Amino acid sequence: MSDLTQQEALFTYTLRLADNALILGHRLSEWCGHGPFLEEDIGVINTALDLLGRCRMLYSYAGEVEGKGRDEDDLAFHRDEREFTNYLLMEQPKGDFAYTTIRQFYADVWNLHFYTELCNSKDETLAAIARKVVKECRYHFRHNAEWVKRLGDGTEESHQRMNDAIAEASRFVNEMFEMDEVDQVMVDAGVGVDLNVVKEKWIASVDQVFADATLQRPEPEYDRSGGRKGLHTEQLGFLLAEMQYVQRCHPGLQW
Amino acid sequence: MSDLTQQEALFTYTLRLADNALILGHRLSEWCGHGPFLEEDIGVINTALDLLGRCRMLYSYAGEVEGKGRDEDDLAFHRDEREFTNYLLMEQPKGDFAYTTIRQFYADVWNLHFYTELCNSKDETLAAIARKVVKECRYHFRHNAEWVKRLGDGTEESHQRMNDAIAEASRFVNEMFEMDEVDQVMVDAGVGVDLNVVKEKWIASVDQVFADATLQRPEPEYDRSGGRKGLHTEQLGFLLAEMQYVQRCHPGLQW
Amino acid sequence: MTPQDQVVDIDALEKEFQERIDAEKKIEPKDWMPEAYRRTLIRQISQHAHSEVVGQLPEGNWITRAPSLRRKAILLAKVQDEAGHGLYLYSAAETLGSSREQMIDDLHAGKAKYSSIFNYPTLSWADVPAIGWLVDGAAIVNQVALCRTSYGPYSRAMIRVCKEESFHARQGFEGMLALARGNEAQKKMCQDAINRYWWPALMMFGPSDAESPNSAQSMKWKIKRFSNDELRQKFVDQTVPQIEYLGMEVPDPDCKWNEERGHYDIGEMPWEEFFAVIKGHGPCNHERLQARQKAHDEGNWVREAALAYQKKQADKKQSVA
Amino acid sequence: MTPQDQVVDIDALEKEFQERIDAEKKIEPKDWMPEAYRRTLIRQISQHAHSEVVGQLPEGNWITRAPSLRRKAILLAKVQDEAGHGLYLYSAAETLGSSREQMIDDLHAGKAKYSSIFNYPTLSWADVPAIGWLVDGAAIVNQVALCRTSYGPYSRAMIRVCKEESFHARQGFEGMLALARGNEAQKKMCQDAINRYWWPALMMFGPSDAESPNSAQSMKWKIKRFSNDELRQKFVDQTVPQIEYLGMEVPDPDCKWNEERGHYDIGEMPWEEFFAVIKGHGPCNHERLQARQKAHDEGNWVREAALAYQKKQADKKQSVA
Repeated sequence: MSDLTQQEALFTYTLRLADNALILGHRLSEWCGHGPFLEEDIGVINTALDLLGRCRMLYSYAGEVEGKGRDEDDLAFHRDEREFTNYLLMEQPKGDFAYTTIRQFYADVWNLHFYTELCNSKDETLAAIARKVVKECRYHFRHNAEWVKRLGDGTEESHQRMNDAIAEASRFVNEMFEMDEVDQVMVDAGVGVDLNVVKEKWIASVDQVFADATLQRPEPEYDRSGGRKGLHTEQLGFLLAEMQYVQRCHPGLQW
Repeated sequence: MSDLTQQEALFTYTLRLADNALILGHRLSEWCGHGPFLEEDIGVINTALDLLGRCRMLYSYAGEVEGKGRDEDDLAFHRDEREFTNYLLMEQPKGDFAYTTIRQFYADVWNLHFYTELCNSKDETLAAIARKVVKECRYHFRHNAEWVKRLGDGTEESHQRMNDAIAEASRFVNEMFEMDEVDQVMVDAGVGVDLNVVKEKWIASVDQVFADATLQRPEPEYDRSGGRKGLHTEQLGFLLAEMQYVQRCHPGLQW
Repeated sequence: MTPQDQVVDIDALEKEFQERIDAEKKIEPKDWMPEAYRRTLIRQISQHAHSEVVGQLPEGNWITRAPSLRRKAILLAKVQDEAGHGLYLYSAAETLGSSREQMIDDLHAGKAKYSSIFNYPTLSWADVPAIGWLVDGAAIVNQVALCRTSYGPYSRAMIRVCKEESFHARQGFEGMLALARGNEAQKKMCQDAINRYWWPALMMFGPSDAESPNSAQSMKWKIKRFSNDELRQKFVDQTVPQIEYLGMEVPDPDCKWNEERGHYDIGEMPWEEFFAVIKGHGPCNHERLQARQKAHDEGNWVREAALAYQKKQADKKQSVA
Repeated sequence: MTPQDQVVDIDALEKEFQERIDAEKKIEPKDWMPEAYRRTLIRQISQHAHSEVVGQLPEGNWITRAPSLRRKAILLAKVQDEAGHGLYLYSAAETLGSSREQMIDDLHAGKAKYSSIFNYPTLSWADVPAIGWLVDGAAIVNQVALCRTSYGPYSRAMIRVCKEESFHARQGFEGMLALARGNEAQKKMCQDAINRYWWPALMMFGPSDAESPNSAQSMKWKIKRFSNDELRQKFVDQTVPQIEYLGMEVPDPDCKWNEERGHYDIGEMPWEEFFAVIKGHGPCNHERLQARQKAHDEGNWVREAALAYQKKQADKKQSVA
């Protein structure tokens, strides 16, 4: 028997999804105005906007579930590094465009399969959010799969950069499929998603796109993990310092 | 007649010196653990420590002059971008080791001549601080002048990098010799330093070292300025977000 | 055809061209047009496109630091719109025979200009709504006039741009209002942003009519439809009451309502600064071009890869066919 | 000299060598020493040097974010000391015929190890004083023993290092005390740092004696003077009361005073994690080596320039002479 109440589990479950969207969107938004060309500047912002919209819905719902009166901004700007629960992959620096592409693709595939499953959640709100989100996910997946192919099967340089990016990102992959108590409680309640299912589909989708892209998915030599327990890489602290600075300087105001 | 009281002028005068030391020291400290070799890691930290010590003396004194009970940490961590008065050169990103060397050298030469003059200040505290500081300045100047020569007259690559660094830094030079009302009030009171004197000596010292280093000091095509009015480059905001984050999250505590 | 014939032909064409313009008919890409008209338009449209692209940078500087998720979303969407404007303005310029690559190279080489306003740094959050309100506001005043410009593709681009810019300006004002109704720190931030962006915004309309040499021909061609000073006055007249509504001060002691003229008078503009910024000596000229150049250079391999892939795909299709 | 003579000679030398060691006399660089002794020492000293250098990174991570100027100065000075320790440990290893360049290459190639503790990330300010107190504290327990190690230069380096490390440990404890006496957020930060650094600090003493194969020879050579478990016990015994003094909890429910043994008992250590980190699979192994490699690579041109300049200067002197 778990000590977690269903309410606590639902709060944490929703918060984690929100954190992933916020932090990934933040890293993506760092490209804004600095992309390789104008169309992709727009494309990147588009995805960043979707992620931002997603985290706002999820934070609002998490705050509601928690019932302590915290709103989206309280949850985004007034929690510290040890309280953030995003996967480590999301917080890594944007790197070059190859790294951004691979990271985003990995996340897109995860999101696509995860939110597809979540559409069946017994939690009406999560299911409704998932139904909205899954449409974006399909678009993001298609958009980024094209980029993976272009860069993987483009020039020698782009192929090499993609391989380097894959090598750099792969140790963060398996964390995305770890099931813990929160997941289990949510799965048992018919609210959450079995990440083993997501993993199988993730591997199949990635391998399919990688085949077209002349890329290989490595089995990582070892895995990094801990994001869900707030055990982050040293990157997150700097991200939060920047992201939260204005709010922290002027707490409790309307903007 | 100036509207500035002597006390206000002295506060601002001291604060500016402190801000320069803090921000330059901050940029230098970013090298800590990442320098080109161990001896210079130690060398860089050494200068950063001197600058930090210097800003602490100056902030404490500024707080005392102001008389509103602000201590060194209030002044360092609880003022925003528009209130910081450092020269723009100090806040520029550290760049490569050539840029760091040139920036530091420019600042060292300024500091050497400025604090030499300030030893004669009629303000006892400033004069005492200056007498302590000027010893460090002599050491920093010698240390960095050697680096300017090594890199300027080293390899083709190092020479090129030094030239690039000089080109990049030169538009921030003349700001360091601008005299405004505060300077004038302080000079008139026998407290402050005539920056025209510092400028002459600065040019002579830089030209001498540059001659040995096979480098040329360009007359900048145009000058950037505004730091003293809090009109900074966009770099400072990010620096402050990082530097002040913990204090801003937890204001008013002992550490 | 002898040179004499050519001259005659061109005179006729120019006459016909001017008649179309006088009749408020649009010139379209395939229509004949004088070379100077084409060149002037390419310069003006590409300059406008560059302004949108470089204009992403000052506001973009605050995306990662926006103080609330809502403001972050508004800001991101706005910067995205700017990129979009850049895109269709480049396309409009391309209909005149210029290439985007060439225009971008000219920008990076310092040959092409962009709006000087983007050479000012954004130093606090308040600069973001201030830019939305003042800079987009000033742009609209310019661009509303350009919606009726004689060149079809430009005119249509402007209509679309204007709609979005109005939205930005309203959002900017709403953001300023939130600050103006906030605490002391927010009010101070708000006033400070107005102080710093007021004159640069007024200078967006260009030099005073007396010093604006190219205007007459542009007016005749209906590339330009109002004089710099007329547009500036329009902007001042609409903006001063807004500043008052915010409870903020116009940073110009000489700015007052002139009953007789039915307009606000303003003080002497800091022209020296204006020309310095134009010449590339503004606070951020160096940084803005550096940022764009860096993005472009670091994007080289990406663009090359995309082209290589496209070619491979095309080759594959061909070999199948 | 026949091979037979050599064997006899080496036997004699080894005997004499061991007698010197047994008599607590120091071995100096020019003394004869067994090749295995030399290799073991080079490995141990360079590993120690690397630990100081890599050890700059986790704490260095907070220099730009230290919460007060005083703490920033203490931290900077501490990290500087670590660089200094690295420097004289590399020098001590060089007296054994190794070169700093070779040692650094081995580090970057993953051939040489450094203390696993530096493969944990610093996630809050509290980690800084926690490292000073726990990590330097554990290091001292190790190093105090090494002050009497048989190799002269290493012993003398250790004496100097120990003095500075004690100072760091005291400052670290004082930093923890400030947090422990602070507000709720600070207390939480303090406990969290203890929770995360407790086991890694205990694991700094290496595997348990049963699993420590090289120890016997090292003990005989007096390179090592106490067993891993003895040293670990010493650290636990001195640290648990300090944790209690802070009003914090030892993150080990099995940790209690054993009246009979006169020592604290501890629970089962997370050895699996320990060996994973040793194998390079700790949280930050990748990042630490990457950071060092990057610093080294980006410093190439600087080191080259310094050498070129030095050579030019020497040539000048020569041509004058």
